[in-house]
Amino acid sequence: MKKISKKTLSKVWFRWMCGNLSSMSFQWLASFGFSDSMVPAIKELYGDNKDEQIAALQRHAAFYNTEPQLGCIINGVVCGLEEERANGADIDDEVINGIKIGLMGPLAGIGDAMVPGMLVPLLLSIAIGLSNGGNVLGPIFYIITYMASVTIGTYYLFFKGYQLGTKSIDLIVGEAAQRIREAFNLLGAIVVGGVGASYVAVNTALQISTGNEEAPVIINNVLNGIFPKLLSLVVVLFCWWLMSKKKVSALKVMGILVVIAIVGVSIGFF
Amino acid sequence: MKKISKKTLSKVWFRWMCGNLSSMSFQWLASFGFSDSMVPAIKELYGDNKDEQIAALQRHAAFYNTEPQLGCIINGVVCGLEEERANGADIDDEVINGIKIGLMGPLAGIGDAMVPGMLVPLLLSIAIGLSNGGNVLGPIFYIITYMASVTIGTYYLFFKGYQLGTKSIDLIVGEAAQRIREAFNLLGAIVVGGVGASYVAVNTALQISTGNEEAPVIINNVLNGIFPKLLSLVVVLFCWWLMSKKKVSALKVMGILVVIAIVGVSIGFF
Amino acid sequence: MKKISKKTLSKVWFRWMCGNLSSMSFQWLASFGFSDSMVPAIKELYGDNKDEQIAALQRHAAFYNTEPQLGCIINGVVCGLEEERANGADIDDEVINGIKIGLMGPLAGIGDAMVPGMLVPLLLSIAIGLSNGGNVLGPIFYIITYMASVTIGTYYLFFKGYQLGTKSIDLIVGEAAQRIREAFNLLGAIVVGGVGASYVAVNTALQISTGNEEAPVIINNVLNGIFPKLLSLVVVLFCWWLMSKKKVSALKVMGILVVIAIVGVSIGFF
Amino acid sequence: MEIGVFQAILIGVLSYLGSLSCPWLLGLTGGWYTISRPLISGFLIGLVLGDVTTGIIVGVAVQVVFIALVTPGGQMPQDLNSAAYIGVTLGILMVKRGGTVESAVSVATAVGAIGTIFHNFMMFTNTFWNAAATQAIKKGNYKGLFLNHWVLPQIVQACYRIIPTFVVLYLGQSYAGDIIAMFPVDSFIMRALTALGGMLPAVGVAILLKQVTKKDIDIIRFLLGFALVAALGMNMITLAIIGAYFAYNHFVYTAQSIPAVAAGGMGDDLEEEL
Amino acid sequence: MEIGVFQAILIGVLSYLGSLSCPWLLGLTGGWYTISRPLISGFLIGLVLGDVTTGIIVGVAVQVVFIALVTPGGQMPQDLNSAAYIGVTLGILMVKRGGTVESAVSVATAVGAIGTIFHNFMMFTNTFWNAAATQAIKKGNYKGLFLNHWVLPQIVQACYRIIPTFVVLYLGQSYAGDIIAMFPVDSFIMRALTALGGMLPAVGVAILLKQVTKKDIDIIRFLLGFALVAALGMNMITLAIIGAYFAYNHFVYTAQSIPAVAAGGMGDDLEEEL
Amino acid sequence: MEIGVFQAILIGVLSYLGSLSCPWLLGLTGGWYTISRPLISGFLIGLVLGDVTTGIIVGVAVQVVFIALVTPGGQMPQDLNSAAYIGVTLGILMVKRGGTVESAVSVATAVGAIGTIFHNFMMFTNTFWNAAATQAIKKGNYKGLFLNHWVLPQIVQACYRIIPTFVVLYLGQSYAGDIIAMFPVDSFIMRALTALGGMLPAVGVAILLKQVTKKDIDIIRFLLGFALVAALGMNMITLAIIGAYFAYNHFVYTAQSIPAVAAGGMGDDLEEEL
Ligand SMILES: OC[C@H]1O[C@H](O)[C@@H](O)[C@@H](O)[C@@H]1O
Ligand SMILES: OC[C@H]1O[C@H](O)[C@@H](O)[C@@H](O)[C@@H]1O
Ligand SMILES: OC[C@H]1O[C@H](O)[C@@H](O)[C@@H](O)[C@@H]1O
Repeated sequence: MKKISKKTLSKVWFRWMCGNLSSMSFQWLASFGFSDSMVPAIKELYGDNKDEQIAALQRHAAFYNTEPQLGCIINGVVCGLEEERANGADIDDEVINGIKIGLMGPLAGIGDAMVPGMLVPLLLSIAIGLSNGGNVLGPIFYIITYMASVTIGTYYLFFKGYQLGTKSIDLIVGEAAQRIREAFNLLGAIVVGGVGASYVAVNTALQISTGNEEAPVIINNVLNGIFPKLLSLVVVLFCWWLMSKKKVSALKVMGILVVIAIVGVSIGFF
Repeated sequence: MKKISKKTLSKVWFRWMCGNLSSMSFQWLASFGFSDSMVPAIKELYGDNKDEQIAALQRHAAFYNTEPQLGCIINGVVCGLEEERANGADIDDEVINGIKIGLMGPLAGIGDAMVPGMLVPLLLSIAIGLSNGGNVLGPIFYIITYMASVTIGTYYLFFKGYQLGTKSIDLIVGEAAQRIREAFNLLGAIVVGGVGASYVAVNTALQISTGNEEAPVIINNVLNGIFPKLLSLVVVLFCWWLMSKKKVSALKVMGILVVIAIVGVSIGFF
Repeated sequence: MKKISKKTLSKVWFRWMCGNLSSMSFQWLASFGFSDSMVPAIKELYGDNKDEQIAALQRHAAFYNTEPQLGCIINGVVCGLEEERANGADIDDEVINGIKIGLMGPLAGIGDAMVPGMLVPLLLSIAIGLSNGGNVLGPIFYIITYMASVTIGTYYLFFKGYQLGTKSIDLIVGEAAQRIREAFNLLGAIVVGGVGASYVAVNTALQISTGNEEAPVIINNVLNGIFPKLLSLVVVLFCWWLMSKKKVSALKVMGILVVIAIVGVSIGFF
Repeated sequence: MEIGVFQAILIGVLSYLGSLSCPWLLGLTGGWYTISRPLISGFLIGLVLGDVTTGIIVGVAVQVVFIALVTPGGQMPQDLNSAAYIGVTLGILMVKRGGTVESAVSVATAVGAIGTIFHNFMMFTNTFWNAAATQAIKKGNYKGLFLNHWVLPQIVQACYRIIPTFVVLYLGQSYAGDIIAMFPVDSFIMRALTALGGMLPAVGVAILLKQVTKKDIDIIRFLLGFALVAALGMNMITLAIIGAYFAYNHFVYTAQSIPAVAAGGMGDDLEEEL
Repeated sequence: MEIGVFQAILIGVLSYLGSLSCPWLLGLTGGWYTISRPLISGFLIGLVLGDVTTGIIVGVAVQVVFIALVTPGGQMPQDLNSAAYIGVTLGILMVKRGGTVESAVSVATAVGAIGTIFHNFMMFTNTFWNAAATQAIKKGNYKGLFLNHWVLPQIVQACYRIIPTFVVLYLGQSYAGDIIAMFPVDSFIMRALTALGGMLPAVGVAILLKQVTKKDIDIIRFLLGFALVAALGMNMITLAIIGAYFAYNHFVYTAQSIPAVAAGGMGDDLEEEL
Repeated sequence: MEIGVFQAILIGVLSYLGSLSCPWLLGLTGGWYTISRPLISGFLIGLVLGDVTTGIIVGVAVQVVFIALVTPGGQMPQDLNSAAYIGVTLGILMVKRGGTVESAVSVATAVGAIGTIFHNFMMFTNTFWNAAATQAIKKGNYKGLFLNHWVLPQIVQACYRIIPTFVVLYLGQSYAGDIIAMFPVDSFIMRALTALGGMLPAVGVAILLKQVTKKDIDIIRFLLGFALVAALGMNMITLAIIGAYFAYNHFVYTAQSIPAVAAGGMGDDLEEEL
């Protein structure tokens, strides 16, 4: 019975965490990050068999991309599978690759929504509050809480994945897992709403002069009277609509915003 | 294959929107509004056959009532059915009448809850805010937003109904539709709660004199300390209880409120 | 057909309400409270048969404990069962005891969560507000509202239980009942959260001196900036963790808090 | 402020155009639900009388009383139309002559109660035209239907609205000052009317509440909305968003055991269809 | 302020009437859950001593510490009764002699901790009467049951409450001033007791929290309530309404695959029954 | 304020360490997601330049613009790294020379837009090393893999980051004053950049929104979060707690007809597993 030692597993985790995107390109993204991170495990499991080593390396050099931090759990799962395989279980390349491909997509989506979408803005919003007047507490708070939670969290997830091994397939693709993903999406949507309301800031300089010179109608106040931060909301929904309905890329959307900024200032809207 | 032209359909929509309650009485309400609105469609479908025309007119002169604006979708559905019928489908008077009767009830309830119950107070509450100090923005805001949303919305609903035709039966009476109705009721109940809290204003003038002449106990403050706007809430729930448990009519409830106002002022409660 | 008279039932209710814990000990708690409360009913049902009386008394002197107020419904149910039994129904000691034991647990849990957990703090929180500056309104409000709601409520529950009799088993142990219990737990958890936020008050006196003598960093403000009442929340969760994960008794937890208070003041934390 | 003949007629015509059954402004959409709202009528009357600001101020105050008015099956607990035109115009007059806005509201409230007579009378007389229309339909007589649905009922309805409005406003305007004098703000009747005005919206709210609740326990939803606004001061749009979120949840979470996917599919269909 | 013999006895009697097992005020309904609440005891003691205002002020402050006290299965983490009578009375004395309300709370907290001895002692002695009651029941001896359930345990309990209260208050009152003098507000012990007082409600809250959560993740509900109050300053009734709305939702949305209508029916039944 | 050679290099090295693909600080965890956040870079640059306070003030302002930046599949709508190092440093310089914080933000925004070139160029050049790595793997050549994954791409990447940063900061610093002079705060370009800065976070927000919504109606959840913060001023943690409560509800209430217990069990498993 072969078993990957805890020390080797820790090495795999660390190697992945550091090198996941080290040689990233649009064509390969985290592919070599993944195969390289498997090196310690591969050497331990197939130490006596160079051919098996090469086969394993190649197996893990297929296209791969996910959110590297949350995605840590896949690396754990794959270590578990490799171990079973090395012990003779009937797990061929197809299966392992299938699992990697099946999991990397959902975890990229959820991961991006959870890490840069929720955890980062949440901690930053607190840190910004603490930074008031240039206080160093803010950055220190962020560095400590972010680093600690992600380091501990990914380490935990990696080992959880390893323990689950093949069981993970049900658990991550099954019905309950889908509900969990949906639940996280729901949470993500709510928090993103809060981020939008907190940090998008669109205001108009428009005024309608009434008879009374002193008291023109300030359109910005009117709009906020209808609903607070209405213009900011409109801009977010506009960007969303462009991207999800008109399939405009994020970069082009930024271009459009540049145009809007320029035109808006020209016509006195901003 | 007979087909009602888009122009004729628009005419039906417009004729219904204008004339729905034009000759309303408790006995007939929107009956003639409905049959009259069908005239252009009837002429187009049965143009060569006076008997069929008369039959169609009579078919649509049965008792009819619903919330005229949201109810627009029924008119669309009926146009769809008439078209199918004119093309020989097996749709007799019973069916058409059954659909009208089956839909008009739910749509009257939901419609009243949505239009005068939600949309109108919502837009008015914003408009009232904008009207501060007699500002014309308020009325203008209301006129534009109400007219635009209802005109566009009913036009859309009418044509949606027309496209659905017989399929509408499942869709409006089926399980999912019931859940949608329930969902709208839920939304209505919450918004109505907000309307009640915003605009019912019952306060008592009662005071309990303590030893200290200067600081009598002001009952109104005590009650609001227990729960804000408690008296207003009590009055709403009292009216609701009268109407839904004691089957008192709205008019009688108003009479009771008149009595309460008079007695209340007499005994120094108000 | 024997029937317990309404007057006798009222007596049972009253006798239970007064004497439930009159002779409480950890070993017996409400046991004698229960059997003693049954005396009027037993006399009425088995008036002619001393042996049956003794059997009934003994039947109800088994270990018993529940939240005495909400638990009133069980007394009603048991009266209903005794009546059926006296009329010859096939209800033996096992059944009656089984029902009592089956119900007393859930109702103790829910009862403690609802009465001292929700109703009392809710009314007290209002009363505390009304007591501002030593105003007698507060205590009077509490006395009246608490006494009235519990007296009426328990009386109602008792008679409801009596009417249900054996039907109660389904109703209190069935699927819908479990959902109701869950719903009450949910409500309880939310309200307890509010109680915690309102009345736990943990603050730290820690300061970090910066270069600027005048403006040290006040840690309490920093923590509240992260999340309002963060320290209070931490203390509650710490107590909860001790009790539910480490199985520490409430008394020992209080001992730990005493130690924390002393150490905290020593090291300048408080 | 004086109301001229022409102005009084104009207000009467506006009143007619805003009545529930009037078809000319896209039916009740532009009529009843738009220009019969006291906020809008205040604005329009202000335009007619040349003081928009006062018009809107009085309109807002009266609007609040009738904010939740609903007329299920044509039943009218208060005649919003006469409150909006006769009532608000009288109110404006009173305010211009030194009365308070509160007293203006009281008068509008009283007028609204009396006005129900006109509505109910119309509902009664229309049965005659209805009978004639039934006959016309039987014979396929389109002209007859047109006459008895679009023309005759409207002529009568126009009289019901324009004449009383004109009479009350043009002839009654001299008494407006007297009303103010007769019922000072802290008179019994004014205080009673003010108290009534505060309670009146409760009727509309209760009618709606009855309509949107099936079981008694559903009023917890009403209480939720009430509490969020009363205790947190939430504005109505925020409340509507929260409500919409909960409504969507309700739709999703009550999906029954009916084969999950199928049900989901149906819901999706409906969502896309409607 | 001086406490007379009669006053001290009266407070002792109130203390007895408010003890957990005392039956005379509709059992724990009027006793433990009403007059043993420090807010109420403060009021009553105030009446006895002739200074209701001070009584209530001290009562409120002590009440807060014990707001969430719960005694599952007769276990008493703090003896509320002695805190409410001995503690609050001492507190009132201290305040009248120049002490702060905070120091009064500290003393009440300390008394509450010590008082658990009386409760536990009663729970112990009652086992004797319980044994006798068991015998009485076996013989169908109603009188014996009555004596050993209603009379004897109560006589003992009365002693446990009245005597210590009298002794501490009547004989101890002369030391109240000394306590204030001995432990100034910023003394170590006072600061520790104050810190303790702020943390104590956490115990009751945690006991309840444990009771209402089945799974760890359920504490998200607790967090919800905490956040709404801590961050939005929501009052308790508003929170209870929101909570009730969510509770109702929970009931509705967890209806299982069990034939929909049947389940609904059952729920409805229950709703109507309970 | 002057930037010395050594300081400029140090900032360049920090910039490299914070770039998305740099492995040395636990990969993107300590790099991209920590020291490339403008709040942190402001702090670090402040340390290097000897004015932490100004560094953090500028960092906070720039951070807000990029609060919701997400880079799905390595696509970078804005190069946060150059904004955080080149942009923030220039911003600090400008503020020290009398510019406003707003103008500093504008410059950082502009730099962020231009910086995407460096990122995309790296993504392009890395394909060469990728090809070599593929060959190495084929032969089981671990050294080759190491070289082409850890060493060579990083050397190139270090150049892409350190050189431009050094050049712009060290050589460009003399122009910082000129930029301020050229574009006064109320100049057209500054106003446009400020408006842009206010709108930019919308892009990140919209990207995320697209990712977390499956059906259009799901944006009601986004609206809920938006409304709670915009209208009630709720802080982010409170919102996250509310959101977590709703998320948990969603998990519980969507449990399907699949035999209730089994489904519950699975969920429980997962909860415990994950
Ligand atoms: O109640 C449905 C419907 O009934 C009548 O047609 C009118 O009162 C409408 O305003 C109302 O919407
Ligand atoms: O826990 C249930 C119940 O146990 C004992 O009977 C007493 O402590 C009661 O106050 C409590 O409600
Ligand atoms: O989108 C998933 C993933 O794609 C790439 O690997 C990088 O851009 C990551 O930052 C991102 O999380």
